[in-house]
Amino acid sequence: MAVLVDKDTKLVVSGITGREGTFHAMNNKRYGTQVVAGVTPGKGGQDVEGVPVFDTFHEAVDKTGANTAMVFVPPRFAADSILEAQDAGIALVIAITEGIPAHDELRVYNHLKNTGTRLVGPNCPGILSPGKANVGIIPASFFKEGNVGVVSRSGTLTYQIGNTLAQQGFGNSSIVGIGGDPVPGSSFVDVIELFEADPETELIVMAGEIGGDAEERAAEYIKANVSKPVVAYIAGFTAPPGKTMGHAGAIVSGSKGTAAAKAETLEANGVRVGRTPTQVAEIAMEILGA
Amino acid sequence: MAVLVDKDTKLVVSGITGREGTFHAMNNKRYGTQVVAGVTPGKGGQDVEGVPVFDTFHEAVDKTGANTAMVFVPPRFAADSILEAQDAGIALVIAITEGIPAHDELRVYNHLKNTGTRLVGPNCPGILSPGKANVGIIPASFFKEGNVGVVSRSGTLTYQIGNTLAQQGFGNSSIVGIGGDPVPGSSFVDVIELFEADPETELIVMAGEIGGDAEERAAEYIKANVSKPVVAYIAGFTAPPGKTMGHAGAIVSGSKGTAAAKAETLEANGVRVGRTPTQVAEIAMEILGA
Amino acid sequence: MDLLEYQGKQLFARHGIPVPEGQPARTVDEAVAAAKEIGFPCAVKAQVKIGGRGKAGGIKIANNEDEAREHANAILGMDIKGFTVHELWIEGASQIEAEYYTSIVFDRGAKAPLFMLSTKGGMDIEEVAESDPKAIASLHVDPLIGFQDFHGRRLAFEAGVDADLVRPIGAFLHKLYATFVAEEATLVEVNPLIVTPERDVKALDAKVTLDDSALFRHPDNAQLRDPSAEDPQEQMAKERGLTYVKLDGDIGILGNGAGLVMSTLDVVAQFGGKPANFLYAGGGSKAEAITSAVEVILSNESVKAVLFNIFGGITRCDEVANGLVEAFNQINPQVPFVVRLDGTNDVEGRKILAEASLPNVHTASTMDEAAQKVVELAKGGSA
Amino acid sequence: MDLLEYQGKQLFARHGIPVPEGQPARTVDEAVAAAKEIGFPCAVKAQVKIGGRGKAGGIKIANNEDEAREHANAILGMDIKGFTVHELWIEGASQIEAEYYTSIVFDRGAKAPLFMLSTKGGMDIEEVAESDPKAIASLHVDPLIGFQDFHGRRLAFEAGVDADLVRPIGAFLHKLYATFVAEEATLVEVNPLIVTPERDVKALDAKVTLDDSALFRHPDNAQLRDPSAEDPQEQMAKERGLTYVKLDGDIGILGNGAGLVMSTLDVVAQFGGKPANFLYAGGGSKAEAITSAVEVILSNESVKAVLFNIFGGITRCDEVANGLVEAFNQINPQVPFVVRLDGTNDVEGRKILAEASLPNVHTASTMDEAAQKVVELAKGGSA
Repeated sequence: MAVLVDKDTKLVVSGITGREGTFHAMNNKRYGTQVVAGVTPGKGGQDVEGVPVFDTFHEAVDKTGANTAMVFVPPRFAADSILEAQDAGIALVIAITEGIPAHDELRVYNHLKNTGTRLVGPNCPGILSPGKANVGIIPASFFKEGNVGVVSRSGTLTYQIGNTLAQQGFGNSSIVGIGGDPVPGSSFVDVIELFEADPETELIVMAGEIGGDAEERAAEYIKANVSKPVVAYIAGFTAPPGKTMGHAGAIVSGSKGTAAAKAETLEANGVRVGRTPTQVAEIAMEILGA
Repeated sequence: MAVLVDKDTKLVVSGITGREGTFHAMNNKRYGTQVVAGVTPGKGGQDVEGVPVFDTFHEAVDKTGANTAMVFVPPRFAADSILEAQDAGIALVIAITEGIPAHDELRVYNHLKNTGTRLVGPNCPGILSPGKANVGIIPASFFKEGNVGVVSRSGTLTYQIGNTLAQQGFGNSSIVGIGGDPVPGSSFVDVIELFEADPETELIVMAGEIGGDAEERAAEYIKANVSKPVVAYIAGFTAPPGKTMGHAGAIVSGSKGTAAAKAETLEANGVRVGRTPTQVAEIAMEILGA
Repeated sequence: MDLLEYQGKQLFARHGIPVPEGQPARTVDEAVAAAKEIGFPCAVKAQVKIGGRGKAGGIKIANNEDEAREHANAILGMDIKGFTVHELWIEGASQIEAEYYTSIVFDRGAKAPLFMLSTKGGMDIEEVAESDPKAIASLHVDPLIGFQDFHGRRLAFEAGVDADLVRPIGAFLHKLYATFVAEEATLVEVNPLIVTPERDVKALDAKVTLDDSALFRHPDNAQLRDPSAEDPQEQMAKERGLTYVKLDGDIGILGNGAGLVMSTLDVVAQFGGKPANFLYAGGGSKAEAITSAVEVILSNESVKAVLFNIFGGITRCDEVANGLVEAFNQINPQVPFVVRLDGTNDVEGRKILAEASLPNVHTASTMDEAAQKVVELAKGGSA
Repeated sequence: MDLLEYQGKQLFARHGIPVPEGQPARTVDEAVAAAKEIGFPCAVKAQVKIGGRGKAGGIKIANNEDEAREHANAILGMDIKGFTVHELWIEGASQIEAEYYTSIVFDRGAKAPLFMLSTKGGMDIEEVAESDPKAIASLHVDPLIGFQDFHGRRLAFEAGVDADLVRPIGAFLHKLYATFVAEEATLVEVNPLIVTPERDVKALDAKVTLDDSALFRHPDNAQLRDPSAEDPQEQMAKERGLTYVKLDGDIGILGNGAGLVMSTLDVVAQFGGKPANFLYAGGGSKAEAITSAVEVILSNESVKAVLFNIFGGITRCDEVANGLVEAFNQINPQVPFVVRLDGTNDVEGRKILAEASLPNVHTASTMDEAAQKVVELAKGGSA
């Protein structure tokens, strides 16, 4: 078991013919992910290293039975591509694209929530279920199968946490990057709910950062609904207030949204918080044993 | 039992301070319906024959626990009023207003279908559950309690059918006017589903008319899902093709949507069709006994 | 409200949809002047709200002033399937490399706009749907999220549009949807949507139906009505807020509510009568609406008897009765009336009628009885 | 991107939101000329992207030309909470009967715009929220259905707006929402929204934040940038597509991804170091971005050591390594570097660095080790 992506994932990649799209789609394919199709309007009929390319998601789904989409197109085309994937009946859309306009994200989120399609991202590194499937840009060779589920707002931080855990001998059920944009398609709560239900996952690690209140919402949810142990990490304890730190998720405004406030809320709800990635691994060791 | 409105209905009337709004709200109240509130922006704090008036639906719901709304405002304000009722948490909105712009109806329908709010109408006569509650403009004195559920696209035709049945001695569980507009909030199928589940209803009468394919959809639904006997009536056997007959529901275009085609589809799906209201009552008598 | 071709094109142009340059004309001289300004060759097109103008000779190409005069002369006043040509549209002749079809209709079943595109344009789309259904690409647009670029691409790819036209066609469809929404149309159809030798796309025809209920928000569109093309009685009825359709028979019918009136027509037919009209007085008919209705019904000289079938809900029977009394005072009808009053305030209504004791007005207590009576009266019998 | 007051007001005016007439001015003479044209009394307002201008003396009323000159002279160049005043906005003085507050913010939690209205405007809204939370009416607008009339009424009634103003305030809010959507703002705030003695409503201030990611769709807005107000290093970084925030310490930091960089800052601090900056090279950093990043980091003279912490996903370590080699060729840095490379193509990246054997560049195999090393190096130790 794992969450969201596994051996049954049949992936269609939007933007597969672009430089980055090709590189990462082929990486995913080499990992063992079933990459069944690509979508690039106007390039239907071509193929990318044997993966057939279609003009529309509808044709790709129709011809290949794709059930999961990875969106790798430039920001101005990304909302349209996600909506197309949903319209074509894709159950899970993983949007890697960074820099999608906030109002596009707002419309996309509010539309998708009324449908059966789940969105992960945008501006996320994707999802890796070690040994089963890798969808996105997570460098999979650093991770192995195991019982720790990781969910994170930040891409590279995800790798760092996962890697630190791996160095302590832990493997992962799945690693889910939810992205740090203003309107993520899936929240900590959504993914923690999946890990709670996943028999393979015995420990949940959530990596948050300053800004917003997603971690606080997760804390309340965990207290009320989660039986498995959860360890949290928050990046940005030393970030100066009032500055935008790189992406939209990382804005500290006033007292709310600081790393200290988030850590406090999490701990008050029974979630242990590591101050560095190394501490997270140490706590994980305490809980699960070496 | 009955469907949609009953003794638990707590009605808030939008447009209660207008001439028609007052007349029919008071009619409903005299019938025994719990008319708990009215909404007219700017007239909050007043009352209509003892029914308190509020500026917003939110306040009306908050102060009175209203669960059902009747919308009686002019067409240009009706969509806004329905959306407000939904936003305030009203579970059932009955829109009497005639002449709401089609694109307004489209937006309202597509929004409400994603919420927990049910819309009946617009351009409908409302719902009467004899002996329990009357919401709308159906002349209730013609009807009594009984076991026939009636659902109809046309207001006055509803009265005619109900009256003809009454003259044969039948009473009604509920009479539901769904309206003949391009985008009705509830369809035949929606209401037939309720009658099927209602223990009091032993026979379902549906009154359709030319135009659209709502009757055809109902026919298929009935065959697949309904165990109770259904008798149908279709108005417009002698209507000339290609003419718009009064309201948007009644357009015959080509062969599709004619009364004959509808009757044929219904009969092919096991639904008996009366050619006149009197025939409908006769068939009902055959089925239920006099 | 159906628009004439040129009204539709002017609407399109406002939303950036490419259409040929043109001018309307109501006289031969206007047509010739327009043709000279536009230049030759130009098309002289009959403006009527019915399809098949081309086959009927309502569209002709003029290569010079004489031909323009000749064609305008021939087409103005022409009868096309019962519609008289009162207006022309003169536009520059287009060079056509391909003819596509596109439309957006209000799909009641799906409760969403249905968008269609076909590369088999220029012909009757119902025939294409019949003979080659795969040639028509179609999809529904969610009205809350609106038209997205992918809708345009999907239609274009599925319809088999040439690769170089996928983008321009997508942009065209996007504007067409924007027009549909902004103008609150219930139908927009472009047939043909042409591709020129320069690979531009253009609307060569325009069929637009606007939602009458929304005209209050579109004062410019509300003025586009074309009263000259309507039946004078239907026009008179419309001006008085009534919905009236003239039929072939001799029994005048008035009811409240479209469904009840249609049912009344069926029941009258069952008893062997022939209705002279469909007349729907609308919700909450007031006394003066009734007076107008009687006037409209009697303006049809074929009418030998009149049936009033009222089942009041929002309509109150006492107001109908007052209206009828008032109508008799004003008009003094010479044909028999049968009146059936049930529903809201029916006791009061019947009382008013009884007290007025109007000449040659009969009452009935059921719809069947009323229908039977009026059929007999129309045949010259006594009810 | 935060707009200056006058830029926000010009945006408002384009959407029909009533604002006082005014003109911007960059010099005292321009200010006086504007004041004369607008007439007296007029307000001379400092244009800075920070609240509390009034209290700081950045807003003054001029009753004549001399006063206008005097005020412009005083305010231009003034420092308001660290922001230098480079521009003024001169507008006709408004008569104020009441001051309201309204704003629309992007509510991440609800994933919908949050609309607020209060009749307690003109003061710090956070204080009102604290002291009298009931004085602020608020609601979320579903972004798919958009702002409806009832939203305006509900806000107005719940905020306790005077009865005669419910409609005009509703219309104002409607236009504000339209602006928020059309311009793709993430914040619009009007404080105060004033009521004049004539019972008109007007935006007396404007605070607008536009979504940088959406500026490609708004070329006019993209030109509103105010580079003069930005830190020169941050400006240099922005021009090169980097996100750079200057901090107080002496350790230059570069990482890929905001989260990892924040974490790096925390770990460096844990080992006793003080970061000199936050620098985020963005997804898929190419070699030339790395060169630029090194340049930006070293332009801060406090930097004594630099930490490169890269965990490649979409970023490829070989490209980072190539960029670093290129940077050393071009810039020849005089401070030590610690480089940690993991992730996509890390083997290739490490190989490139090993082969280049750059002077004073140290490698580390974990983030903790890298942080520890750079802290020692910054303190003058040898790693």
